[in-house]
Amino acid sequence: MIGLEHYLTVAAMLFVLSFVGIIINRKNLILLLMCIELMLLAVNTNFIAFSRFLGDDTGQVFVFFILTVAAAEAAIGLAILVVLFRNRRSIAVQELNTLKG
Amino acid sequence: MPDFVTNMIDASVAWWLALPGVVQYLGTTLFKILIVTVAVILCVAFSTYFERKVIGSMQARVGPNRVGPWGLLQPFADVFKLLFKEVIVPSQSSKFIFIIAPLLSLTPALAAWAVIPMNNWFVIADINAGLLYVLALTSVGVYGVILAGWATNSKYALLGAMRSAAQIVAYEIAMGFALVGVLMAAGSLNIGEIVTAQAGGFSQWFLWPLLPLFVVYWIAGVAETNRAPFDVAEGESEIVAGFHVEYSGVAFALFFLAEYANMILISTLTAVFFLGGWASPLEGLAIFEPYHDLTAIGWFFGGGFPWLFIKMAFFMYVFFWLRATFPRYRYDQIMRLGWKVFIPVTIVWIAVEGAMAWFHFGPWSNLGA
Amino acid sequence: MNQLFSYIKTFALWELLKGLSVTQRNWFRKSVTLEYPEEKTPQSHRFRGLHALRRYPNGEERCIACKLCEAVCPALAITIESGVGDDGTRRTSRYDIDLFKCIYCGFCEEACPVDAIVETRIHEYHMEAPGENIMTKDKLLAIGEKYDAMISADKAADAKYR
Amino acid sequence: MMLHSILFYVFAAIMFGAALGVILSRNPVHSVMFLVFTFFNAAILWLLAEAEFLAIVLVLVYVGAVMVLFLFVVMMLDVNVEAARRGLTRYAPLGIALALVMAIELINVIWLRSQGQDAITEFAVTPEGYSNTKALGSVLYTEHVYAFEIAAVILLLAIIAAITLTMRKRPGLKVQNIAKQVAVKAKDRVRVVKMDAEKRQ
Amino acid sequence: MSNDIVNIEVDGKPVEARPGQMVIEVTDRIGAYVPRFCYHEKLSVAANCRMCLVDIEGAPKPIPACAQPVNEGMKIFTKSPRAIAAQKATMEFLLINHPLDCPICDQGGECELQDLAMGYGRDVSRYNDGKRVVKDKNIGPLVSTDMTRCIHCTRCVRFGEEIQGKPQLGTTLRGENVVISTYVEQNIDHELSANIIDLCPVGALNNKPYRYSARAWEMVQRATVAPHDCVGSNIYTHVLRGTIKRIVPRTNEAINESWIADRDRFSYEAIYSPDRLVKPRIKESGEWRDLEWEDALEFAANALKGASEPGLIASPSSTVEEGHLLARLAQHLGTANLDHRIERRDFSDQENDPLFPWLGCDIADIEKQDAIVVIGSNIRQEAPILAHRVRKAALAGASVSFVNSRKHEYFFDIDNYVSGAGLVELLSGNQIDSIVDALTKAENALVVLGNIAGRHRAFSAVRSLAAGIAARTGAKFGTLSPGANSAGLSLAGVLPQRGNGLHAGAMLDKGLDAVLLLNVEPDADLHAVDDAVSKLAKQKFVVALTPFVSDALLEAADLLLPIGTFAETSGTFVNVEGTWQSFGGVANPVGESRPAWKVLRVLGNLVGAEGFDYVTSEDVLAECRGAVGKVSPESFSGAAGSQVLAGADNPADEIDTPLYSVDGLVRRAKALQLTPGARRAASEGGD
Repeated sequence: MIGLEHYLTVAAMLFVLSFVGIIINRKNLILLLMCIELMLLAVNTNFIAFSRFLGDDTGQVFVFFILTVAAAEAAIGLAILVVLFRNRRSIAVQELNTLKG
Repeated sequence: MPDFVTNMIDASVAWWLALPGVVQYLGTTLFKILIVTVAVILCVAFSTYFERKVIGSMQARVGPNRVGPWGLLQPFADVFKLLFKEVIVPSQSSKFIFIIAPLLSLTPALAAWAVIPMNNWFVIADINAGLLYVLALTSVGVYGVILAGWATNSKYALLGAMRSAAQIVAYEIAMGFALVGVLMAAGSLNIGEIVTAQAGGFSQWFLWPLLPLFVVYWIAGVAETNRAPFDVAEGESEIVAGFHVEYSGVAFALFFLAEYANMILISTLTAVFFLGGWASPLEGLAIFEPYHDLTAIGWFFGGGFPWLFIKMAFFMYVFFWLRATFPRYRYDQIMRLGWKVFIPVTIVWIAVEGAMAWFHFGPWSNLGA
Repeated sequence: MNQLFSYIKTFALWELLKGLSVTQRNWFRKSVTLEYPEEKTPQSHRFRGLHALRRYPNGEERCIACKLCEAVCPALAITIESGVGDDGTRRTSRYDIDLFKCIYCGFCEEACPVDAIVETRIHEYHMEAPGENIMTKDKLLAIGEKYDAMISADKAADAKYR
Repeated sequence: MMLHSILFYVFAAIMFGAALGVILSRNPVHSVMFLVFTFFNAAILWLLAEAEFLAIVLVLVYVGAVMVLFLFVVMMLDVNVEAARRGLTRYAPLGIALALVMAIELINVIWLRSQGQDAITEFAVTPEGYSNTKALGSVLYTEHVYAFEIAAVILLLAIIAAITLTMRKRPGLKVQNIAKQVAVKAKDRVRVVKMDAEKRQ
Repeated sequence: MSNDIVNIEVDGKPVEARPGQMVIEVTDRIGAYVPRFCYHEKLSVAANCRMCLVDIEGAPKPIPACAQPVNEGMKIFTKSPRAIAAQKATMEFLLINHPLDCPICDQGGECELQDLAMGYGRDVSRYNDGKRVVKDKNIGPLVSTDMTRCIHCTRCVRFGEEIQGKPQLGTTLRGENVVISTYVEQNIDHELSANIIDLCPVGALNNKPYRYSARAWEMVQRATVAPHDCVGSNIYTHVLRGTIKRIVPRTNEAINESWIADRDRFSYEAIYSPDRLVKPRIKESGEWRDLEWEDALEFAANALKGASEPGLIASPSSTVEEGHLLARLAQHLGTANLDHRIERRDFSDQENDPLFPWLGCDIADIEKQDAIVVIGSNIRQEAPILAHRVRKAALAGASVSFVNSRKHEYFFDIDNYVSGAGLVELLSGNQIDSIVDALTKAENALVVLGNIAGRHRAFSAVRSLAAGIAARTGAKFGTLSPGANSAGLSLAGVLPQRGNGLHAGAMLDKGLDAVLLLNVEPDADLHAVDDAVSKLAKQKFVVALTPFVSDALLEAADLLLPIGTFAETSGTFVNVEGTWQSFGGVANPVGESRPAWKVLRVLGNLVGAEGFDYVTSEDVLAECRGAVGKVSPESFSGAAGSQVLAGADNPADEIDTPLYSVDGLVRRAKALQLTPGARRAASEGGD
């Protein structure tokens, strides 16, 4: 029988996986962005699970907002990426050190 | 009818009824899917023939007339030719993606049919968010094109894919907004309900109150399917054939199938959203009321699948008509049209709709009543 | 006022509808298609099709390997190798026309001082294997022999204009 | 409900595999494709949880728009894949260690804490004729209407920000206005002036 | 007003001219073109074509510009209506009897008559009578005749009289019946005879081997240098689709003027002879088999690497680049056994050799000498162009004498021809006293030692004696050298004595682990060694880089590597006056042959020599020139050591290589071998 824990576990695994992704791909900005999307997905899954199992639609409203904000984030993130690439011909994270004090 | 035949029929019906409910459900659904898919593919086959005939006529030519009577078997000849041709996979390409890209392009085009009601009872899946589902699937269709272009590893293909993707994404928005208008008028995301909301003859169709949205939706639909005059994705004068330059044989046939399935889908959706779907234009007239239940021609007065087919066929004709008439748009003009004309037009009309709803005008005349 | 009028026209898609009406009108026009293999357009005796090399009535090759056709060919489709023939005269040892390069301009025919290379009216031919696009001297002479009557008649018909 | 469980496990497993593909594949395009696949499977899981509106919106927004954007950027920026992937194995041990710590903590929270409590295995009861979309709409436009407005503003902001960031001003660019060109009439351009011929001096 | 300037006016422009100049020379100088057929700047004036008629003020009729000396105040109109009308009329007359066979005429496209007919001819002939037909003559294997086309300009006749000195063609009969012929049927027989092909303005005299094989416009003209003698005549090769179709002279007043020797013109035939080696071959247990280049080069490199002191023998016609690479290779292999002097038989005085064999003066200066003595040379065969220069000197009044054991024919007045005994005997006797007198009297005098002397068994004695005479009389002293590039190879260091190595003969006598032959045919070229073939066959491993395969090579060598001839390689020749002349490859290599410098380069890589990474032959040349530095030519000035071994000064033992046997190319040129000269040599049994 599928219960709340199952959903939570799947979401947790997804979250951990995206976390690992951030660590091992810490040089590639695009992959970082994608891993963040993955994390948000995990969180969203949790929200939906809680919403459905507890019978409160507000959880899904949260998912709705998270989707909105994530789309905005992705758009701006990619825009920054494109500008960055245009100026530096590279998107390697370790080369973005000009703001270092 | 001989006895053993009737017996056999009775026996099979009994056997069928004895099966568990889930199996019955799956069986009927699979059967429905089969019917729709085969019908769509047949439609595709004959639309290619139809297209060549239509454009031929408009150019004072005859079009295909060699295979079969009046060239009617031409589509089958083409299919067999494509089936027997070798599928060439470029050596520097990304092989797996190259091969699945046509499938990715065809699947959404066919899957979208699941929620489209053919008449008042035939629909594969009657889901509540049907409109959203259709939108989601059409937006997924872009992957086939973009991946085909990328996997080919050719600059022409990539350019074609890029153009196509940007174009589809841009027109997706206008299309979505146009559908927002439809759903405002119908008050439901269920496509069946959208059709029934237009019941009562052709004066009740959404075509009239939503005329600008209809135009926008239709043109956006043409652009979505990468058809002339919006076919810059395969503009043979600049980029050879765009995303499918390197495709041949069956793989190419799948793209072809996807493009035409999408055209038919868009035509059907336009009919469903703005022309009352399977409803008859004569539906609202009281004098025809008694004939609604006639066996053979009742559909003509009361509505039924033939009306949907006729409307779809008309829009397919318009597809070909446009192709025969207009020269190809320049890419920046396409983008300009999508972003700077269609989106504002739809937004303005949604506001107008809001006003109409406020004043209980048109489709909203019996709102709150 | 004009401005407003043109705005209305734009939003009514007037120009587009006009275009559509043009194509729709053409729908009803009679088709001008010729059903090719059964029906054919009339052909001029100056038609420039497949090449042929001619012989004199006594069977002697006309071509004297002057290479003027090779020199005049704008597509560099003709390749000639020449040498001293068996009878001590100037003859080709190789006369190749690459039909894939040839643009059928007829300059070779014009340049030929002895009317050896001609373009016949044959335009229905095909190749089945790689390399068949090269018309060798033997093939060209064979065509010349086979269609000698036609070529002579065409030349005679055109003679008074030369 | 057996079917439900099987579907859940199958799609959860596929999703997990796809997510692994996202972080491990060598080619960013493949990564994006795996992410798309992950989203698809997530949408199916959401459908299984009867959140059909959000499931479809996920496909519509994420798969149909955001991921196309990603794909676009990855394809257009000719990223040096090999260079970007270097060090993948170098940080793998650290990543796995941290992941293990995190996984233990999360499992601790999810399973151990729920030990002894009643496991929630049934969806909350929904009334007859319940429409997920309708329900969501009614909550969204009443309770959360201000948040909804703010979300709209954020989106607008994002659009403007993205455009301003990537817009390149190209001086001297000549643009034609098609509508104007089409609309022009001969008499707008040429004025025919009638003049009497001058007498010869 | 000085005597040596006259002021005239051409087409209204004032021009200064020297008195005695012909009008056409002045108009040519200022670029006012006057059409002509019979006039040629190297030949005397005949004025028989009448094409160059120009209008001169005061003259009653148009006057031929080629035969009218300029006068003070003369007003010439080259384009006046009267001149043009006269020229057109002449052209019409010339065309009356000229056949309309341009399409099959080899001159078509480069024909002076054709060109001028475009400018001055009528498009329709008014002549309705029968045309004159003249029977063709067979005048030998080199020149084909179509005498009907002849317009009787007599350039060929004048060439025979004035340049060859041996009139062979002449005019017979008169008026319309004039015919150019050899009087009695005979072959033209002179080493420069084929130049009449270039002189003939129409297609009457043409190149016979080239006959009908190409057209002038389709060939690509590529410049190169002739490889058969030490003159380095400048030539153009005409190449069609990578194959040489013919060779024509390239004017260089300092070297060959506008003539070339027949063997320079026709030796290209050998490039396409069936004797060409088209694939590397190796002898394994007496059997020859073909193999791939990579394997062949491996074999060669291993043999050279394994040898203790390998010997390297190059032909004197190898290029400077090949010589330089050979020298570098020898340096790496640790051997000094390398040589190019394959014709020399006496090395006793080799330490005193000059830096490179030098003529003693520039080629163009020969004709300015007042006295010339040619010792031990059949100069017409050894260097036809130099013989022509000597003849010009003689015609200009110089005293030309010869010292040679045998008598050879020359077509000018010879002051003194001393012959009949061995060279040492002749030079040390008192027969040469009058020659010495002439040399002493002369202001500019030249003593030239030829190749017969160079192959003499007592070469050092001959050289000392000759140099002694030159020193006594204050004359310049020079030598001819075999091959095209003896000078260049000496400069590049392909000599054993600069590193205590062995010369070619000594090498083979000693017996070596490995021998590399560069373009040397042991039977015909290797005069330095008696029984060269059998001696080579006894060597452990012989690699031959050769364009041709011959029985002798098959017997002598163990590995044959096909190399390109002069036409298929780029390179540089240094001629006998010390001029460096570079040229590029002009024709596609035959078969799998490769330029020798590339073969040597790869061999260098395979044996592990350093710095062998040249990309072009120019790289090699640059390195070589850098190594050679600036050299000034010097003559031999050794002490007179006239001791001669018994029997060395034997006239019968002298080697006089016939005209058409000097190298592998010439020996295989079909047309040249059919000439009277070659057949005479063969019947005499000469070498």
